[in-house]
Amino acid sequence: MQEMMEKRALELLADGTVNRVLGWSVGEFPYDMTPAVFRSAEDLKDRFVYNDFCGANLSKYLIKESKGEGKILVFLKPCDTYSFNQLIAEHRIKRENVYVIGIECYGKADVEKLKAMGLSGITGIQMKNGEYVVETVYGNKTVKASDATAERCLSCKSKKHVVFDELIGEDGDVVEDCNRFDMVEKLEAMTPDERFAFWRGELSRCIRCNACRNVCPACSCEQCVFDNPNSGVAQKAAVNSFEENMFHIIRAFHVAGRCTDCGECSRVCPQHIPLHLLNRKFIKDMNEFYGEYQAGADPDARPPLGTYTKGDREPNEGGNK
Amino acid sequence: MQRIGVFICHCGTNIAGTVDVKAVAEALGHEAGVVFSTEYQYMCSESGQQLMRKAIREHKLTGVVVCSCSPRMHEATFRKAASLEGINPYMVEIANIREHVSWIHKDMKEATEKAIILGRAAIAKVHLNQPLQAGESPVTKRALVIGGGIAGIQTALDIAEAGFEVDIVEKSPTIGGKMAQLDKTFPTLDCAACILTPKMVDAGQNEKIKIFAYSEVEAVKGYVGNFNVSIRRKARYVDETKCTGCGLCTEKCPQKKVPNEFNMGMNNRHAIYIPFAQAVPKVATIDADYCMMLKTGKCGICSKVCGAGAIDYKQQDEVIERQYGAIVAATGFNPIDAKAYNEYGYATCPDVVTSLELERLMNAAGPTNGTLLRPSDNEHPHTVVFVQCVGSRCTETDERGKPYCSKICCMYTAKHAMLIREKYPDTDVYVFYIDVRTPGKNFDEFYRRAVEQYGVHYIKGMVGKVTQNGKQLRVQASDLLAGEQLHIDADLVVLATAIEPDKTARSIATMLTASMDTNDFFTEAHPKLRPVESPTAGIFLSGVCQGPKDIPETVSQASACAAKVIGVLAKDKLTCNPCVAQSDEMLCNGCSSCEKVCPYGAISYSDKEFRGPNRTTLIRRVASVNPAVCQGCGACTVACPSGAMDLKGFSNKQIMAEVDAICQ
Amino acid sequence: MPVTEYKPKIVAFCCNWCSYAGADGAGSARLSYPAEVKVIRVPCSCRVNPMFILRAFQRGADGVIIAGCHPGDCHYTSGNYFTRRRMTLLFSMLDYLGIERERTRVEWISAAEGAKFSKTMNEFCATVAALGENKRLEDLRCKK
Amino acid sequence: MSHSNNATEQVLRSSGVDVRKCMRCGKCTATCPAFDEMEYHPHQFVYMVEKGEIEKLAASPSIYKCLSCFACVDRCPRGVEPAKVVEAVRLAVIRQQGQNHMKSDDIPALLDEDMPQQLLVSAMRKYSK
Repeated sequence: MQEMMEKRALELLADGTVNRVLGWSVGEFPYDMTPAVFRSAEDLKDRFVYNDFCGANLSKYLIKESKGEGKILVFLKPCDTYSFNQLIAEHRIKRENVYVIGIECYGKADVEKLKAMGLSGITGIQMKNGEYVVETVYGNKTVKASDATAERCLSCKSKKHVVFDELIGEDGDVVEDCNRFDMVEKLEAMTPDERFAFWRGELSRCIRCNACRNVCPACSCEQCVFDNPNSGVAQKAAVNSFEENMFHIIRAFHVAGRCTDCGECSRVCPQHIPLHLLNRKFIKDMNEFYGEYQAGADPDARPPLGTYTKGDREPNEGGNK
Repeated sequence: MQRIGVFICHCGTNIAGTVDVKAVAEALGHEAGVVFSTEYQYMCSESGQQLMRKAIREHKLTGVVVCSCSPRMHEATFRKAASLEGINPYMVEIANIREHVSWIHKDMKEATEKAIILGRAAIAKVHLNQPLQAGESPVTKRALVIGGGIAGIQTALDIAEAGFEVDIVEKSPTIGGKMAQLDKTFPTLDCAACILTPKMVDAGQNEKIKIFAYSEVEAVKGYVGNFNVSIRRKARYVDETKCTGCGLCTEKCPQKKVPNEFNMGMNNRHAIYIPFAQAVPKVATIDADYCMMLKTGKCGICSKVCGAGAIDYKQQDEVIERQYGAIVAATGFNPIDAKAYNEYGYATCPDVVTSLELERLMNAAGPTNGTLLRPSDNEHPHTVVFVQCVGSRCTETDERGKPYCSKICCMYTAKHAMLIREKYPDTDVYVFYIDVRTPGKNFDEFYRRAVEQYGVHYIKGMVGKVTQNGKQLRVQASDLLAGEQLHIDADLVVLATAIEPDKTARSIATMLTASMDTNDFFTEAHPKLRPVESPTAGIFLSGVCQGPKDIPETVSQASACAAKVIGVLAKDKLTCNPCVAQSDEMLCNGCSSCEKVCPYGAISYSDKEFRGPNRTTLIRRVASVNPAVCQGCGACTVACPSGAMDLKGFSNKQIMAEVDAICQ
Repeated sequence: MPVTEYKPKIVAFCCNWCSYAGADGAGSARLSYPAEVKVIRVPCSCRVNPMFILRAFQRGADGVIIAGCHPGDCHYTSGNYFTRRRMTLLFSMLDYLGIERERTRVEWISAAEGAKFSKTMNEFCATVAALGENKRLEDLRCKK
Repeated sequence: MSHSNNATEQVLRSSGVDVRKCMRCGKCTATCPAFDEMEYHPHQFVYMVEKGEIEKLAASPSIYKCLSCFACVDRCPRGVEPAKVVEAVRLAVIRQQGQNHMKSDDIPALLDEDMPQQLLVSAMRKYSK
């Protein structure tokens, strides 16, 4: 896969279609794949990496990059294309400045799961015959793919690329029975006290590092209300339980109807807070109350909070147990 | 730091009876920024206002809080008083301690505490108030009337009379509307054409009035004083400027099998036609659905016979843009489709007709040249049965009918019954009614004449079913007063079908952002006090589009509507509400969330250059609000994730300051 | 029988055109409701940002009610329809986080419905009083 | 009187009809094919139930003359459903006499999708004596 992508990127750089490439390179650790812009063929050959640790959604970087000189090539996994499309709908990305190569994806590996299995000194990963071959400084280890697949990929909503200029690999379909709302339903079935306890347990770990906000393609405001001293609600650190709740409720509300459920927020959370469960709650509610809506699927669709019907349900009706 | 003055009104004993006003003045006097605090018997009185003005002068106040009655009552009074002393009127806030405190709480301690808290909230808000300037926008001194029936014609004539330009947009080839189809009018029985057509001619000849017939409104942009309207002038295939209306083409056209809509499809017209003799503009129109030349390219007779050379088979629809200061909806009505009423046999029995069809059957210019003949065999009917309330006064859930009373049916049925009895005294006329409703000048007298003088049989009860019985119609009905079931062999059955707003009204309302009720009648700004205005500024309502009306009522409302339009057009500038949304371009993402929830289309986007780091420039898409269009609802402020959109006079910080003060 | 019933703090956001006028109507008709209810006037219910609601809870409110024109009657034609969707989602989210859903409420009260305003406020106060102090969305720094 | 009120309430409850919706147009009666047979006619049923005169209706043979054809229900512009009132009075009488011959278990087998279910039940009641 990496060879094919690198080859195609070099071709496009060479024929002048694009003047730079947005992809991944190795970050702090060998398993920590970080988004990177490559400006030359040499740079690309030197640093470009693609493997099953490349989970990062590159679409958000295009807000800035698509406004630069010339065209940029980007590699987007199916779920990333939804974010890309949503940003197009929000006029954040200049489509004409981006060349999108859709790449097939069957789920990414979660390094935390590998670590939890006792693997250490990880240096690389390869998919072979439906199994992960994890390279470590202590030699290769073979792991069942499903054991190491990231949670968000286990409930993948779509393997379809909703936007691309060309594809490498196969285009898939929307996954109808992805069961992504299972955990939300489980929480809904709890008593309010149990839910409160659950969320206190999760959100109290929040250290307000803002990683969730910084990685989120929907959280791409010029300046966040929580950073703006003039907004009246600025808060830089979640000092107490109220502020933890406030930040995460408002963040979820601000991305409601715009969140494509890419799952980046939970992936990057250093405290492993399942933040996607907040967004998914809104998605589930909107689907149930206002009809199925997938942000990013159709850039011309009217988002649920940008429209209404006369017979909408009443707020007091309640949805959970 | 503001220098705030606080004024507590006793409102006689209305407030002072329950609230310890002295304690409130004392407590609020200690609030930060408050440099003066007092109470007075009646703040709204002349001396009360003088007291406030003196305090503003002497204490150099920059903000004012009045603890008094509802701001809905005297906010304007106090703002005006403050502005006379040079304070911006929007630096005044009211704490409502009458309706929200003294009138609902009996315990003085409790009421006083609450009054102090509400006062604090108002003070907290004033601290953050900014002087606001009401903007002004120019007024295009021309009105648009949508619909050229009697309502639209009357409104246009009255506006023109006042010296302003008016355009009438009418979707059919001629103005005149439903009234042109009527035979006689109640309660005077004068002929509809005799009183309508002079008005049509007036409208056609008036220099101030421009008629766009066979045209439709396609898009409306802008706001009161400055509407920009796209009008589609549908292709007539006849050059309006050349056609003399001689009618030769309409006689020679070989395609004569087109149902004549003017006569409710009861006879035929040609493919090129003038709807009726007195049409305005009197110009021929080619019906593209039937014209053989347009369909097959073979014919061209009309072109050959036209001496003026007006026929133009290549004519295209044309979209023109016109500017207006005010828009009048006069979209009118249609009778509902009676086909759904199986029990009355409308769809199956040719001799069951609607009242509007009867109008044509009795009209000298109608399909029978004014002789009342049954559609099935052109024989004189000897027994005529009228059924009232067909489709009116049904339950909300009824799919066939309407929940409202159509208002005009009782009177026109009395008219029909009377006219038939007068012309054909040998005819038996039965009217089945639920109630006879005749409020109106000379209306009940008219109905009584039908009964007493003309011998029309009014029967309290309803018709249950109508079936074909040989050449006749078998009418089964109830006579509730006699407790009988009647079986009448009738020659003609006339259904007084309910009226409903024209089908195009809904899309027009959407374009105008004017609200409608569930029956698709336009909503008025206030049902009693502002009955000819839509809640949307600059949109006015004339005629049945607002609710069922007869002709006298329609004409009075049309004139009332014109007066309101003239009120707008007579102004050179309109002042706008300054409490409108404002976009902070530094924070705006340009994501269009706000635009999607704006009911007025007040938000637009443009690419603007911003300074980036290291002397670079960045181009960003940012929102801006047209303050003349924005009405200040604030929907955008919540849709905006970055907080770039805020509402002047009700800013995020102001409201949160109130929240903080109240929850303290 | 307990003598000291808990007196909750209630913030009521009322739209200027319908519900604020309805509140005035309640006053004119002398239809009482607890003094714990304090009204904040907003142009339209759609002006109410979820942040205002959370802010109220932070500063010590025990209940927040939003009152607007009946759907279809909005002075701005569509504002309250957006309110309805936003608050439906927000309330559902608060509930999802285990925060008592009875502490938040939306009511449609027209300018003519002074009686409804009073009745609604009485009921809402009783509901919130029964729940007691707001503990789950409190900010201890804001407590006295 | 209290007995009569109880009976009225029962009829209103079991019919599910809001008799106050009637605007006295008489279309039900105009439409009724059994008019000649009936002492009290559909509109009278509705009106008399509103006035609480159940006993008069219960004593009248009219309740068995109604064909349950539902023409009145179909044509009523106010959605009053007079036939349901007639049925409710009839039901009240049958219950009082303890003559309920239908077993509820037998009903499902007799259902036909195109037939109003109430028609079936009323017919059974009337003709199974």
